[in-house]
Amino acid sequence: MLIAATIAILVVMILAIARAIMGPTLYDRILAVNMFGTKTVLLISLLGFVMGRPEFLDIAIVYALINFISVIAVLRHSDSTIFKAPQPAEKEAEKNS
Amino acid sequence: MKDLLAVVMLAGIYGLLSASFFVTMDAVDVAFTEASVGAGISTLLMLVTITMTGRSEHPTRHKPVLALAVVVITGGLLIYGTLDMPHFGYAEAPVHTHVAPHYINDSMQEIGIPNIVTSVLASYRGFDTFGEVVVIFTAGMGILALLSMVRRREDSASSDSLNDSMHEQYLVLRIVTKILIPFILLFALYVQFHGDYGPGGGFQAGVIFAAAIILYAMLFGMSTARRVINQSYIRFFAAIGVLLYGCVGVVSLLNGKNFLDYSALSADPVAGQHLGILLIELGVGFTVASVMVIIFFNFEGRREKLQSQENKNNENNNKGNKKT
Amino acid sequence: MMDTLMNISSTLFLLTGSFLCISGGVGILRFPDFYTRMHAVGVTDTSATAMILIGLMLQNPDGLVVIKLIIILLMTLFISPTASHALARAAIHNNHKPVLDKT
Amino acid sequence: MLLGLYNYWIVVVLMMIGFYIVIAHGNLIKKIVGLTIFQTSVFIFYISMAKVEGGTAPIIAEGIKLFSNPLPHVLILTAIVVGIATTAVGLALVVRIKEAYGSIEEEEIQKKDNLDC
Repeated sequence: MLIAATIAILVVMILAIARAIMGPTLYDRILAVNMFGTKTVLLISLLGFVMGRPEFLDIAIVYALINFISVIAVLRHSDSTIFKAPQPAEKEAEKNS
Repeated sequence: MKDLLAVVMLAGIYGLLSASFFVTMDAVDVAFTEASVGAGISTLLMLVTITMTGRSEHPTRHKPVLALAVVVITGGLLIYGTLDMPHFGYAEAPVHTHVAPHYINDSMQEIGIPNIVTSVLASYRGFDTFGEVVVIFTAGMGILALLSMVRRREDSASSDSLNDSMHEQYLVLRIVTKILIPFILLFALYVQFHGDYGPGGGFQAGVIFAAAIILYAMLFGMSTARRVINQSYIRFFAAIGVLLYGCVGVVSLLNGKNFLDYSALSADPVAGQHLGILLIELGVGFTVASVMVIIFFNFEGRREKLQSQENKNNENNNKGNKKT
Repeated sequence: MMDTLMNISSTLFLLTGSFLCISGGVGILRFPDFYTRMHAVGVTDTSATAMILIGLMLQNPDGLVVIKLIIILLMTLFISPTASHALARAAIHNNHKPVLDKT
Repeated sequence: MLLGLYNYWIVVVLMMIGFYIVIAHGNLIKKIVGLTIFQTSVFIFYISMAKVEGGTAPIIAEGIKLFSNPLPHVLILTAIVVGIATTAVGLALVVRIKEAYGSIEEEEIQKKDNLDC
């Protein structure tokens, strides 16, 4: 059952990477990275159980923290001027969608 | 991809992925470090740099055929070189038969702590680690030389007003962060002192400690953070860490043993090892945490300065336009 | 008796968590614009994490491990909604318009 | 027979990607990203060498006999932290180059250098 859950999480991680590569806007990418981070936390806690040594959950705690910090960092810097003007690719994407 | 921000985001995902790879390869300590460093701090630094240098990449005109040829030839040679390597996971490979069995079998008697990685890092290979700490310290000094600048009163006044305007926008974030930060600091201390028994140690604890301070600085503004954490103290602590490490070595020299041989620190060799590892991990933690904070503060300070200059230029331009 | 009960409930929790994960993953790939994707991810991320972590807790009722899992759970419950909130807020703040009518 | 070497091939492919980015792209930030990919490929090389079939993490606990090799872990642990420090110095240099030249593209920087001479 643990392995089934691990495989499900791996599939979701691939989907998140697909969204992070496709974009089209900056916020989609941030969302994908955030989701990827929480899925990594789950993956690591599951892997500990699969490998039979679940003592190493500290790593998952660090992950949860670092993920939060990197999302905050991106948002904090999204205020600065260069992000206000959308890239040509994003403009097109907004028109199309 | 021409958008550098997307590049940085994907690099962050790459860091997360490589850390989960390290977990599956049994390298929990390495995964711990990569989690806090590769995914967190390096993404953050690249982001700050991009805000200063611009977001898009200009297309390059020269043809990459030559580069591709060089890369393919190198790769081919390397793959040819791997043909003689031992197979993946092979227990009798040369790597596993040199000093590793000694570390695995005897470290419990000689050092007395369960985490073999920590005992090798801090005791058997203590001199290497000392070198690494000096490298990190030097990098911190290099950043100071490259990016530090004198701050004037008016700058901090303008950033204060910016700070007030941000208050409304980040209200929820600020409250959650206020709740979280004490726990992050506590967790960093746990990692620092639990490194003998589980994954962790000075390097990881230092980075987590710095991450907490960076989180604070990002949400409450740089000027507030500067008031909380005095820059000169931080520089002092970076030096104290390296000195603490070196002093432990010198003390063991004075007691008639080799440099960094902690058995000399106490009558009982195992107790001496414990004390020595505790002290040098503390030194490593001090240095890493302060250097990370120094790096972040200098990058951010530079960015604020550039931004305020840009704002002034824009204002001047607007005034000029109105006059004409 | 107790063991089988724990096993079954843990399996149930893990399965629900995996299902929520996958539905979130399909959501992030298939939904038309940023805000709907954000909805799919924001809801499933937190609940799937809670489900899977509770399932793991039932797998190994050993003191320290359970405490660490509870810490991870609490942190996710704090962090994940906050991050979603901040993200949506930043998107609105920077004039990122949702797709209201797809014609 | 050769399939047991797949970990090295993955490392070589990653290394080639990083190397290609470093030499083919003109943008300095991309060069640094390429450098970190190259760096990580070396980390993966060491860590995958340390893995022993059936071994677990090198932290001594009761009832466990077979451990993976701790020595490469130590080397890579310190290398990661030193790597971030050097990356930070590289990024600081990029910032200064941007201030001095107004650009972070290799070609434009070279053009400006030639004009100065």
